[in-house]
Amino acid sequence: MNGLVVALALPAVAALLLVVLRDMLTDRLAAWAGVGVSVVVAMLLLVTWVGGDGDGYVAEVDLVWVRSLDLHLHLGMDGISFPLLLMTALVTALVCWALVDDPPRGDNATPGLVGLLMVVLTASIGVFAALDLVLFFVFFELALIPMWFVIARWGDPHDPVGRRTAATRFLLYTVVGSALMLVGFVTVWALAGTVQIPELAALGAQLDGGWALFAACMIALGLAVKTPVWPLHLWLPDAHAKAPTVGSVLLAAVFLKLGTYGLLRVFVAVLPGPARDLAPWLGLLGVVGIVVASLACLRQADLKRLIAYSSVGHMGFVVLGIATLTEIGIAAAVFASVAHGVVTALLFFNAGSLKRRFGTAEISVLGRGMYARMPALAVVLAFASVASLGLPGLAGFWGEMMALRGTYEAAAGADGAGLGEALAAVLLVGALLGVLLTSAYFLRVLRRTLQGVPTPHDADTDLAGSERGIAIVLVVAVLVLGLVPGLVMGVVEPSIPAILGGAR
Amino acid sequence: MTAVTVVFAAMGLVALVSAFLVVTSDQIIHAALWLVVTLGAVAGLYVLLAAELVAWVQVLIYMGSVVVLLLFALMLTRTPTGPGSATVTRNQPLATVVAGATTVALGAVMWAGFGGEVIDEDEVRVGTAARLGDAIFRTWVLPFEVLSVVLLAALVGAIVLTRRGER
Amino acid sequence: MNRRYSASAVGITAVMAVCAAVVAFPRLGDDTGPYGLPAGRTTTLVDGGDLLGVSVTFYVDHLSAVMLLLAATVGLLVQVYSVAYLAGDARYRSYTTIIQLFLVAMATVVVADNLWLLVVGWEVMGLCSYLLISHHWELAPARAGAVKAFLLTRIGDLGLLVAVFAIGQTFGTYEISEVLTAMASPDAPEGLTAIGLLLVVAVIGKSAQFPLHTWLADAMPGPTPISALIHAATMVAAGVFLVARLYPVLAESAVTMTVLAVVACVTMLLAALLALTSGDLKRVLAWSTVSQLAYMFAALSVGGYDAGIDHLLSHGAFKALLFLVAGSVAHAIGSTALRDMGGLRVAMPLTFLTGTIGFAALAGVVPTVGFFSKDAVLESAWHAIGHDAPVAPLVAVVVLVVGLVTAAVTVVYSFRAWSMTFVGHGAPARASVAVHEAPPLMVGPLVVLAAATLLLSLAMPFDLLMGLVTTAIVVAAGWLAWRTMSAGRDPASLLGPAQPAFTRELDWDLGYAGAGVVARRAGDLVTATDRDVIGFYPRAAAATSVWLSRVLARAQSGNAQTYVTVLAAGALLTTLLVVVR
Amino acid sequence: MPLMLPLVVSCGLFGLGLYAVLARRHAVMVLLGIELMLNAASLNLVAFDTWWADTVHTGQSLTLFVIALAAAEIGLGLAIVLALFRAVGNSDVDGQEPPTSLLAEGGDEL
Repeated sequence: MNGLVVALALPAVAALLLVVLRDMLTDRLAAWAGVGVSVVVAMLLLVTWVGGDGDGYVAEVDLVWVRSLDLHLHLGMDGISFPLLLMTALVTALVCWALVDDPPRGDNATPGLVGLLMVVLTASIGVFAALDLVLFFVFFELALIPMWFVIARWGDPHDPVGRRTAATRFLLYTVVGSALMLVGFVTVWALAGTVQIPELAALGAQLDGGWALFAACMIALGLAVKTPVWPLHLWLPDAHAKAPTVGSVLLAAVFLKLGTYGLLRVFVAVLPGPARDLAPWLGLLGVVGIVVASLACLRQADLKRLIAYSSVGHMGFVVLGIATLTEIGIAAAVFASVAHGVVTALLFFNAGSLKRRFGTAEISVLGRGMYARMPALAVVLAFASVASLGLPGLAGFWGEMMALRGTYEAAAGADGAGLGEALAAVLLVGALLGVLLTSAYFLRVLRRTLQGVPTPHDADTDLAGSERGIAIVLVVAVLVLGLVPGLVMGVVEPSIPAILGGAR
Repeated sequence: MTAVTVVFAAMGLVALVSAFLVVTSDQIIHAALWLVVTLGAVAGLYVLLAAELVAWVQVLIYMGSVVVLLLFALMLTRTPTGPGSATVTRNQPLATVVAGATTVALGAVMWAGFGGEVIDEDEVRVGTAARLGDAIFRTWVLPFEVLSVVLLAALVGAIVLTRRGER
Repeated sequence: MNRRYSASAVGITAVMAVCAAVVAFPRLGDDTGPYGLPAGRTTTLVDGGDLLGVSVTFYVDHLSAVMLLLAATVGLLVQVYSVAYLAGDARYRSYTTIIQLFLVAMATVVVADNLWLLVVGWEVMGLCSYLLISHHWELAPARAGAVKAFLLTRIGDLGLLVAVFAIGQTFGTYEISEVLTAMASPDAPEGLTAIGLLLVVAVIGKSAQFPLHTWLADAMPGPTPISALIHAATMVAAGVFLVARLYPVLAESAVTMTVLAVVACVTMLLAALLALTSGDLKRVLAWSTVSQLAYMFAALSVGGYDAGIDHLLSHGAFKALLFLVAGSVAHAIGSTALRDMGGLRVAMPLTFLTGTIGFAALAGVVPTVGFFSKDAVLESAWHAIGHDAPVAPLVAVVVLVVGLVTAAVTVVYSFRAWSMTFVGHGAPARASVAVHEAPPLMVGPLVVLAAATLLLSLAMPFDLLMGLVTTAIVVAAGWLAWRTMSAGRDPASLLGPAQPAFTRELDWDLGYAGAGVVARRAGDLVTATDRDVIGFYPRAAAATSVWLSRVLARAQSGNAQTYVTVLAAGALLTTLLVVVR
Repeated sequence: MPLMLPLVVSCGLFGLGLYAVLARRHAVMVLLGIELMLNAASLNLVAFDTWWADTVHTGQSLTLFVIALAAAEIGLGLAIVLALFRAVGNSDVDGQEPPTSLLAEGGDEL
């Protein structure tokens, strides 16, 4: 049986069982079940990948799904999707582990919540492994509904209306976006006659002209909402501010990557010609996103909103990497996505722990001198912030470095680059300004919360149980990704031609 | 301009005027009574169009039973039948416009279609009862049977609707 | 309390020092000068893929060996010193761990062959400097100084990042050894001005040179041993090391060297004058460090490769000594302000002795290493005027003149600091407090460093002519300072009207504060734009749809008559459409 | 006799009938309107039957059926009006007030 299909089906079955048997399951058991399933899925993916042969897609399966429309259940893994798949499975395992000690509100709600998380896991595995445009779209949409429930049902306890508004706004933004994307897919289907991504990628530059550009715009818009790219990012801060820790981590670590992965697999690979025309706009919006997000972060009072805006900034780097349409740019996009997933997950876990203790993530309420009051939590938050501001030697740096390098090479006139020389130079300066501002706002947060004369608070309890375990796992992950970037690059590099094949 | 045309025009005028009064009178009873006049005038028109059976059926059933039934219903329900009992809804201006436009349009269509036609006096086949009976029971027998079923259904419906109590 | 940790801290640092020595000593001999083929040994631990180009490779030559030894010795001495200096500190364990991390980072920078490895070490050093400056994070100046240090060095680091991209793009490789080999070969690539200037930006940030010089003085709230290790001997010297390491790349473009020379001159004189007018002993030493670093850059810019490195080594020794002396003084009287000191020569004889040697080295008095290395710097400037040098003769002249002027000012401010601390005409009231000599663990390192300040001069070259000139300056300036001090006037007043300006340090910080305000204002603008401008459209869309639904609801008003009317009108229109057309 | 004459009359009757249906408040008046419209239609049928001199008398047979149906329809119409009257107390066509706006009751605004 194909490893990938099992990895896809297992969480779905688990979700079903969890919901059906929820009366018989205690909260802790359900949470541990979630952890178990996610870990098994991660192992399965690892084994399938290791077992897979080099060329083409690993563990490819191609069953006919809808004969009349020629839609296939076409799944496969390659260097671009495997790192993201593995990260998703591991992050979901950590999220379920967090639920062990921090069960959601409501009697016997954990089985339901873990069930929803399993559906999200299935959907994201589906998105990353889908090689059929319509299948990609189906899983893309499937992931949204559970997230709406997670935010609306278990979000910020103090603000029910705000919670539901944020959840609905998140859903509407993304659904409108993916509707546009579907229009793009149908146009591609009409132009190319097939929806199988490998065949479309093989077509390469033949897909060109007015309609191809139209399809590219639609797909780019749909994915831009999800990534999010600057003007379409408004849903992210609200969703994160109102989402529970579980929701925020998944939203940051997995959902944003659906967008960036989509830009790679569905936008650049399928429509290389129009992608070349849109690349300057994408790069420009990416850099504007970086600068604007970091400026906004300077003035945020709520820690979770700040982290959300910083995610917009990091995704700006990913989009800039993609916009360069060079090998280093694509590698930057994948590495930055994985690194951002790990680093921001750690940041949100910390913010979640603080919110669990103080009832809110408002920086003014958290008090000062966290180093003295909660040393372990403070050190981990400092570590995560430093990793997020892109200190070399930690995960955050390599993605940004490669994106900047791609932009520099475009500015220095490298052939085949997506950006013009003058524009690339401006984008490079903008991105560097963004990096500087990123350092500024993270240091501002560390200075306001961790340092200063300690203000003891009765909710001051240091990391314990699953929080401590999760922190250790993620810190190790950030260090490994930071000190040995070759680990991910080795996997990604051979698959880059599959993305850039046409655009070359 | 034969005599038939003149009488026909007069009779038509009577029908139209009485119909106008049915529609604009503010008392229900007056409206019902004017309806009787309209139906009579139309029966006359039928006679002029050599449709004798239809004319008598019109007079017998339409004026005889339908209008009477109408009056009985008004009296039974003790609705206020005094002046002002049949007022007009807010929709009246729009209704006038639509009705007027429809009339003009229908007239124009008719005029465009059959403006110059003339009914040829000598060719007219008088619609005697014999001919009508022959036509109905030979060509139109199926609709006739269906009609009987419809009437039965209407009968049962009316009874069920007006039954009092034990809903 | 932290007896147990101090043993392990010093122990680990000692082990690291030994390893550094083992690596460094054999390489000391590989000195082939700046332009020769790379002579050191390159070892590759991990070979990264060619796309990313990040691999763990080391290249150790004479320069790295010197730096390694300097960092290791000063690091070890500082650890020993800190045992006593931070005896009662609650966060001693994290303090020592961060120092060890810093030493590893410094070692990485010094021995790295792959430029990305150098960048990692470079910024981890910046992080350690941030963490250690804000060691006493209860104090507001410490917190502010730490953030400022990190951000200003970060600007330099961005310059380094783009420089590495440029090197990769031009040379096709990120290995320093391969770059140096390419530069040594006849068909070395030309037009490296861009790379040179970016590297200059990088070193300006890291070594606190002219535009970005304000952070070093504000880093003084950190513990004094840290000032000695990071902000005197090692990290700030990393800028000089980088210029020396990639010397052929920078020397290839006269423009770069001229810019470096100009920056060095401006910084040299400006920092010296700021040191003269500063009222706090540690700030004097900080500004003096900036000035001495400028000396090193000046030497490198005029082609004095060996002179720059020698001055770096000597400065590392005597400036660490001076900072540790300041530390023991502060430890004794609890404050580093010059007005609180005076007449300490009686109470703290050993500190006084080693301090005098330190200040003598700073001023350039004959037997000390300071004299020889500063002499070498000025001699290289003098040499550059006549012979072929990376810069035009005019620039060399300017460097020489400014060097001599700064030497004079240096003598004045070191004499001033020395006498206000130890001699102190008219001992201040505080003298009555029980001031006692620093504990042995602190005095030990002082003695070692003092010895080094004297012994190292043996290894330094000597030029008679420049030696006489500098000694003359020392005597003249010393006499001037002594006369002013004995007349009861603060030598800073020699500046006359310019003194208040320098005391306020030319308000250079207003610029950075202004930038901060602009950023915050832009932040508000962005947040407002997000809420009102971009946020307007979704809200407007929602409102329009609600309004539209209300309008359409009117069609379903429940009034049967309106339905029939619309129906009739519809039927009529349809027939008209069909019939009319 | 010009065919247009009966056609004009039937159009007039139809218009007036339609007006009554669309404008009168009382349900019985609406039924009267419908009667007028039916008569207009049957007049038209008869007119064309005569003009066409149809051997099978289609027009007139249909008119008979129309009259029969009209009878059934008025019977039912009055039964409904009676029931309506008993239930509501008046048999006005526009009696009901419009349903409250669905979105009025707070919360869940976008």
